[in-house]
Amino acid sequence: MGMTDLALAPAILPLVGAALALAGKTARPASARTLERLGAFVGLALPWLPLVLLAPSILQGGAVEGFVGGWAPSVGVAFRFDGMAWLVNLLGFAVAGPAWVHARGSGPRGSAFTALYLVQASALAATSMAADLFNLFVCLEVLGMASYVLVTESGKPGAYLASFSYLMVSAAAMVFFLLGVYGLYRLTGALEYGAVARGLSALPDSGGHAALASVAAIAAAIALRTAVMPLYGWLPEAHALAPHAVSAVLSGVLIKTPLFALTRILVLLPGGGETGAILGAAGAIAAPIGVVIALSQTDAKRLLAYHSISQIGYVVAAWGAGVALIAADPDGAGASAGAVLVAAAYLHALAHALFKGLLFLSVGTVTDVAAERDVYRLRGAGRALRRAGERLPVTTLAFAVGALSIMAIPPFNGYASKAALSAALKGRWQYWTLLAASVGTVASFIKLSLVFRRPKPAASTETFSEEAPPAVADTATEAPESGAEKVPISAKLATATLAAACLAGGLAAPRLYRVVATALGAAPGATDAWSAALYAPAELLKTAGLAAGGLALFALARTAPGKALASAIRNRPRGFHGLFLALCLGMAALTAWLIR
Amino acid sequence: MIELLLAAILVLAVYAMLTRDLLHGTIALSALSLLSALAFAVLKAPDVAITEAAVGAGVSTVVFVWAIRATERMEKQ
Amino acid sequence: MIARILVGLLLLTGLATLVARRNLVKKVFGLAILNSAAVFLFVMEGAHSGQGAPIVDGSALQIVDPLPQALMLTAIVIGVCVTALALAIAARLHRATGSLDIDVIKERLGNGHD
Amino acid sequence: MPTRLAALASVLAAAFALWPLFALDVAWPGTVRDYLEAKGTVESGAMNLVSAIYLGYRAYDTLGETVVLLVAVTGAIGMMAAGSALAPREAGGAPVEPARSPRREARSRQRTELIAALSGKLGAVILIFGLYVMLYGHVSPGGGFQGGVVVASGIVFLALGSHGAAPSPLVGARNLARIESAGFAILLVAACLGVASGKGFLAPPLPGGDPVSFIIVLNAVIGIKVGAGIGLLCVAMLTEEAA
Repeated sequence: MGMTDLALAPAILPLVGAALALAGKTARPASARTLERLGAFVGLALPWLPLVLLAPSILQGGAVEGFVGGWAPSVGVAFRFDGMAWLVNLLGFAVAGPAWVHARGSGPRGSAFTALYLVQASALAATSMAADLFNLFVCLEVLGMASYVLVTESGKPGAYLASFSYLMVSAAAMVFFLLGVYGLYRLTGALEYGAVARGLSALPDSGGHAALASVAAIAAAIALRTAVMPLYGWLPEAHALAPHAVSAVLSGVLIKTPLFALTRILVLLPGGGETGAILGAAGAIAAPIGVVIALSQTDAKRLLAYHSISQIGYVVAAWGAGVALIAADPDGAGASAGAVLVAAAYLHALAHALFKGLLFLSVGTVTDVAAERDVYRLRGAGRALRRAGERLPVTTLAFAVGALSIMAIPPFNGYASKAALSAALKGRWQYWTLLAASVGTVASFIKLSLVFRRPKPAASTETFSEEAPPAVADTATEAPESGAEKVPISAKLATATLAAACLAGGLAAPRLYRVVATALGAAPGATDAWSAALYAPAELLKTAGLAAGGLALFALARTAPGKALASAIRNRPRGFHGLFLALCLGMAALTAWLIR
Repeated sequence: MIELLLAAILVLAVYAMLTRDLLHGTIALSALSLLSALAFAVLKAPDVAITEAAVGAGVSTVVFVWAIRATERMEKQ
Repeated sequence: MIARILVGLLLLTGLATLVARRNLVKKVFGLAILNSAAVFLFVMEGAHSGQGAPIVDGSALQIVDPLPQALMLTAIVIGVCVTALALAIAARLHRATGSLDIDVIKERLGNGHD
Repeated sequence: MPTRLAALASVLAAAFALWPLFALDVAWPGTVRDYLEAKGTVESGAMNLVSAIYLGYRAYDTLGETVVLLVAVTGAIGMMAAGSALAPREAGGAPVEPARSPRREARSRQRTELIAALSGKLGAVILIFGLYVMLYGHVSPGGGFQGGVVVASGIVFLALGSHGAAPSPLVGARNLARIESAGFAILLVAACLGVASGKGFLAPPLPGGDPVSFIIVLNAVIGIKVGAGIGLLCVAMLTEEAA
């Protein structure tokens, strides 16, 4: 087994696991369960082995490159397992494993679910290492297909509608992607990123408008999958109505993987740097807008879903600025500075994957035991959990860790990653929009935390007696057996693992940031100054200021005008056609900007 | 030759877009696939032609007909 | 050139069907048309690269580039898979709401609530 | 009306953005063609160069494609099953299946018997033709996928033929599902053989052997998997309709 096979293993092992799980579909129930567990072990635990084995060389800035099957370069499928691929795999498997464990208790279960879940994990790994335009297309299609089905696994009619919208707009975007592949192949006769870039630079006008339009089409398709601001419309419903474990993976991992896979294309091709800059600007604007919409939501999971749009804005803002720097100066100081920005983006992506996964899982547990998803009506969540047999308040603590992380309170990982973003973006306008978004984040999580507040004596009878009947569609699928109101041990295990990871990520942040920056190609020591200033009084003061601002904003949102505004935002018209309009206009605007 | 086939394909596509009867639309799409397959054969792509005929005119028609019979045939205005 | 414009119009027809028609099955029609336009573009333009089908049988004709054809095999199959899944979801939505009209479905499912 | 307006704007925007791609009029780059014309048949063993790419050079993409098909079949069938199980519990607005009139029932039974008599015979012939398309894909147009689709239509015919009479075990949904998942597992094993022999994932595993044998094996496995998968989907759709 060579290095090539070792690098491909994270993509292949989950497929093997999926085959095992599928074999159980037609087997007897007992052996089906065994096969399902075996498949999940092969697909979600074993991939750590190649990742660990590859870590020493990859994290020094090395890469495993090659063509699958050892075929000739001009025709074969290229892949590149570099620092970024390793990091994205880390992010993916760190969330996918615990989320699957959570699903054992909270559902869905079954051979078909596990097989699809593993296919999704495989596609995530394959996407992260794609270095061939058409292979990226195939990987994104596999990823998409698995997620369309997984969203509907919750069985709610709304989830079917969300999945349909997601499928339609994303399939249309993939046709645009395919046309972009056509343009680049037509110009250069190559599909491998490097060969395409070489082919374009050999052309008299480096491909002219056609090359730029191709890049724009590809970038627009991936921006849609990433849910960058104008193209986000499909996300909230899909993430809010999917099963909790699927929501965790969708929000935590699925939207970021295509973004990081796009990096390799943009740093090589003409117009890539500018595309990165535009997407980054869109992300920086998305961060505060997303958080305002999130603050206006009443449904707990929908609030979390809108937060993903805001948080992906943070990631894209720094990522885009970094890509622009790298593309402008691929071999000089710009590349190192850009790599630090991308490293900060990745650090936040990782932190977000962990704490958002944690939040989706713990909030999911809470809403399940209380049978209520409305933030305003749900009170006394801690008591509901206790009644469900939770002696040690694992879920409550896990939620607290997740909320403190996303609010950027030290020493959790969100504090470190947001500090990394602020340091990397200092002096740019994006710094200020992200700061504004942080205030809103604090406010909306204060709001979400209120579900743990003790029920008011007067209102307690009202809220508790109303617990059972509301939301017929919810309870129909989520309480299938009598033991379901107990918090399952697997759910506790999953949330505890992720909570520990959030804390560890915060405590080890300086070291982690250094490793990430080195793996992405930054100059050695580029993050040292940041590490020294991480807990400086000025930084802590800023955090306190943000928290105070968040509290003030929350109070403001509770006033009558604030409530009216929230309701107006919540009930703003959202049409199916708006998704396509945003996609087409976004793509056209990007093309126009690039060819101007 | 290709232009003629394409013009016919375009007409079928527009018909599929406009007709209120989903079954007629499915038949138009099926014919569209067959014409595409013919065009692919002319365009020196026999493999694509076979696939398009088998998949576009075969499988996808079966799936559309199933969907229409499982739901409703006429598009309501 | 005329052929390419026709393919472009086919693509736009598909897109228009996808966006403008409210019926879910019609939307899937649009998606199928959109996909076949992209396939058509690849194959048609690739055909300009030679005179013979890409099968080596000793004839003197220069073959066309086989790569776009191989890619389009994959694209066609993925397209029909997406179609099948979309229709299965549409049938499920019809079962839940009794309608195929996207606006009616939205209304019956309740705006913002599930 | 806003829908129409949005559609118009979308179409115009897409036309603007994609126009440069359709206006592109440079000579088709011949690198891949020249390479394959010179070496394709030697390296892969297939005279049909599309098959050489599909199952040799870019078999990795084909693997992804079979996974997409697998997901689509699993997902669609899962949804159909979930639909029928959940239907009675649906809150509000659940449509009642229109009852068929007895006359229509009788007519359709008559028709079904006619179809059954014809299609039972036809199914076997189509299956054999499908196997031919599957196994000769390396020399002539066709291959595993196309053959698989033909096999699937053969299965559908057999299923139609077995209406009324005892259903043929081959076309039972459970067996088709078994064959599909077994096909997928064998495909992965075939892909991983190269890892064991040190030639790499998805490489022809036998050292010094004729690479074409690997393409024939892949064609057969993919054909069986695709045939079972699509057949399963179609049979499930047909039986659901009858129910």
